[in-house]
Amino acid sequence: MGWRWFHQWGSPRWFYERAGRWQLVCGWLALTLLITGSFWGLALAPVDYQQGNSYRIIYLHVPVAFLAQALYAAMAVCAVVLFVWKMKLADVAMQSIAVMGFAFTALSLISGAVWGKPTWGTYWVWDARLTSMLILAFLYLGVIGLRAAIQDPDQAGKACGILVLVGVVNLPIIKYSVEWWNTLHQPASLKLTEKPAMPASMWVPLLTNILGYYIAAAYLILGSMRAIVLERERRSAWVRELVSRA
Amino acid sequence: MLEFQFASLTAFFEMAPHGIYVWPIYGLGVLVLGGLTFANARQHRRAVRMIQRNLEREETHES
Amino acid sequence: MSLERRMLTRELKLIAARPGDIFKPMWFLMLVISMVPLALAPDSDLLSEIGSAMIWVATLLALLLNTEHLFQSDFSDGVLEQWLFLDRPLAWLVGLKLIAHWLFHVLPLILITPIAGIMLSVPTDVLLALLVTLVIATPALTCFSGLGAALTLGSSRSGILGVLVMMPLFVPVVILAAGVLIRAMDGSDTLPLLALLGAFSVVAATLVPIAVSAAIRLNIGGSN
Amino acid sequence: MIFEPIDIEISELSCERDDRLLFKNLSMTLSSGQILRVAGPNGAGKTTLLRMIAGLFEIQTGAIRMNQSPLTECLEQILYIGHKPQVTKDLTVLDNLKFLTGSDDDHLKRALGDVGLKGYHDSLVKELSQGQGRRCALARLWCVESPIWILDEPYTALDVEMVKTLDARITAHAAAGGICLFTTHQPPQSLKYTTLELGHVT
Repeated sequence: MGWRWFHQWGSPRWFYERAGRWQLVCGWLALTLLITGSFWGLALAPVDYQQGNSYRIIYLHVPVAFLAQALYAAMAVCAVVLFVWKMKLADVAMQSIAVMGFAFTALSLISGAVWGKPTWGTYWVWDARLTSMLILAFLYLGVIGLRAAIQDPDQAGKACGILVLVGVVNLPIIKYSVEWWNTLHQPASLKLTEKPAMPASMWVPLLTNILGYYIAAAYLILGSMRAIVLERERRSAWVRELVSRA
Repeated sequence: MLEFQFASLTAFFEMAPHGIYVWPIYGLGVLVLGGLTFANARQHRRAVRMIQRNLEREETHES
Repeated sequence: MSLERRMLTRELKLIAARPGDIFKPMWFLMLVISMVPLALAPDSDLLSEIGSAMIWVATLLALLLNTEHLFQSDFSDGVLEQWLFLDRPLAWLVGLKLIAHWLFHVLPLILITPIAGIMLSVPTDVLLALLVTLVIATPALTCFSGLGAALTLGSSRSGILGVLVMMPLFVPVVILAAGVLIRAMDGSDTLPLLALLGAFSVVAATLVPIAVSAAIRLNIGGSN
Repeated sequence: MIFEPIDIEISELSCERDDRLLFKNLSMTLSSGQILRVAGPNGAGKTTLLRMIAGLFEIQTGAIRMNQSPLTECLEQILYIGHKPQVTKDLTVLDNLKFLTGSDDDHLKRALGDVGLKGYHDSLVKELSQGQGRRCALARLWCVESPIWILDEPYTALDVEMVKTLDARITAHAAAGGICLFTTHQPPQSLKYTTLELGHVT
C-alpha cells in the first residue's frame, strides 16, 4: 500500500479525478451538518444567562477561529511535504489553503469583533485572542502576497514554503507573547476566557458546527485545488483529453 | 432538551436584544462560504475555457 | 586573507562608496521623531510617556527601510551567485553579511536614538533601557527583514512586499522590548525579560540565515 | 600547472521552462582538455544548461556527475562567469577581484595586466567602459585555479585583441587539462572547440 499511495498523491490526474467525487461528498455533508448545527445553536440551544443571545455567535466564531489556526498548521505540513518529497500537489494545497485560511481568519475576526460589541461594549478590544488572530491574518496575507509577486509557480511555491515554515515556528511564540503582553497591560477584568462548564445542549451543536466547518473547508480547498491543478497542468495530455471530451 | 427557545418566530428573528449582532454574522458566514464556492467554480470554468481556447488555436494552426 | 575578512572589508568599502545608505535611515528616524510632537502636542509629560514606544517603532521602520534591499544590488550584478562557488556554506556567508549589516548599518541607527530620546523628553533611565533593548533585539529584526529581502529578490514588482511579509514576525520582539521599557519606567527588574529577548535574538540569528540562504538559492535558480 | 584528470558526465538531462521543453534526454561526457561551445538560437536553453552544470539551476530530470560524485559536492572546482556583470560597480577593480578570488594584490595586478587593465586597479568599476568591465570580470580566469570553466557569453563587448587573448587563455587552460564550456553568438576564429547544438527538440 505505502508507496503506491504515495505515488497516487504525486499524480495530479489521479487527484483531480478523485477530488471531484470527494468534493461532492464533503459539500453535502458540510451543508447538512452546518444547517443542523446552526439551527440547533440559534434556535434550540438555551440562552446563556450572562451574555444573553449574543453568545449564539460562538456557533460560527469558535469553529471558524479553530479552522483559521488549523489551516496554518496544515499549510506548514504541505510546505514540509513540498520540500521533502517535492510533491507538486502540496504546493497547490498550500496555495488554496492560504486563501481559505485568510477568509476564515477574517471571518473569525469580524465575528469576534461583533460579538465584542454587546459583550464588552466596543467592537475592538486589544484582547489577546483577537490580537493574535489579527497577526495570523497578516501572516496569511503575506503568503498570498508573496505568491502573487513571483511569476514562476514552482518558485513562488518554494518561496511561500520557506515563509510558511518560518511563520509556523514563530506562531506559538507570537501567541504566547501576545497573551503575556495582554496580562501586562490590561487588568484581567475584560477576559472572557473563563467560562463555566457548558451543558450538553450547548456544546453538542457547537461540536456539530465545528465538524461542519472543517468539512466545508475541505470542500472549498478541494475545489480550489482542482481548479489550480487544471490550470497548472494545462499542457499535459490528460487535461487536453479531458477538456476536449467535455 | 430540543425545544424551541423563543416564544414566536418574530422573537426568534429579533433575538432580543442581540439580533442585530447575531444575524448579520450568520449572513456573512453564508456569504463567505457561498462566495468561495462560487469563486472556485468560476476559476475552474475559466481554466477549462482557457485550455479549450488553446486547443482550438492549435487546431487552426495545424490545419 | 580569509573569506570572512574579505567579506567584512568589502562591506566597509561599500559603505565608504555609498555613505548615503547609512545616513538615509537616520535621517528618516529623526524626521519621524520630529513628526510626533507635531502630530500630538508639545506637552512633555505626554511625550515622555509614549516617547520610548515611538522611538522603538520609528527605529523599527528605519531598520526595515535599510534592510529591504540588502541583497538586491549583489543579486542583479550577479555577484550573489558567485557566493555559491566560495568554499563556505551559503548560510554562513549570509550570516556574515547580516552581521556586517547589523554592525555597520543598524548599530549607527541605534546610536542616534538617545538624541531622539532627548527630543521627546524620555527620562534617562528609560533611555538607557531603550538603548539596551534595541541593541539586543535588532539582530533578530535584521535577520527577519533580511529574509523578507531575500524572498522577494526575484520579483521585480514586489515593492515593499518583503517588509509587509516579515513585519508580523516582529511581534514577539516588540512586545518583549515594550515589557522591558514598562518595567524600566516602574523601576522594576528588567533582567529576565532582557535575557528572554537576547535568547530570541540568538536563536533567530542562528536559524534565520539558513532560511535566507534557501531563499537566495531559490531566486538564483529562477533567474538567468 | 596541470589539473588532475576530471570528467563531467551528463545523463538524460531534460529541462522544461515556462511550458517549453528546452532540451530532452541530453547525454554526454566532458573530459579533461575539452572545449565545448553550446550553440543555439535565443531561448534554446544555452544559459539554462550552463547554469545547471554550474549547479545554479535545479536539475528537473536527469543527473550531472563530476568524477562520479554528485555535482553539489564539487562547486569549488567550477569557475562560472555569467552574462550579468559579476562585478560591483561601486568598488574598485582590485577590491572586486580580491573579494571573489582571495588572491594577493601582486597576483591580481598581473592578471589585470594580462587583460589589458594595467593601471586600472584603483578605478571604480562604474568608471570603466562596458568592455573594460567585462575584462575585469574575465580577469578571474587569469588568477583562479579552477579546472572547470563555465563562461556565458564571454566574448560580449570585447574588442578583437581581447578576443584573441581570451582564446589563447582558454586554449592554454584546456592544454593544462581543464574543461571549458562557453556560449557565444560570434564563433571565435582562433579557438578549436566542439559544438553542442541546442534547439532541436520536437
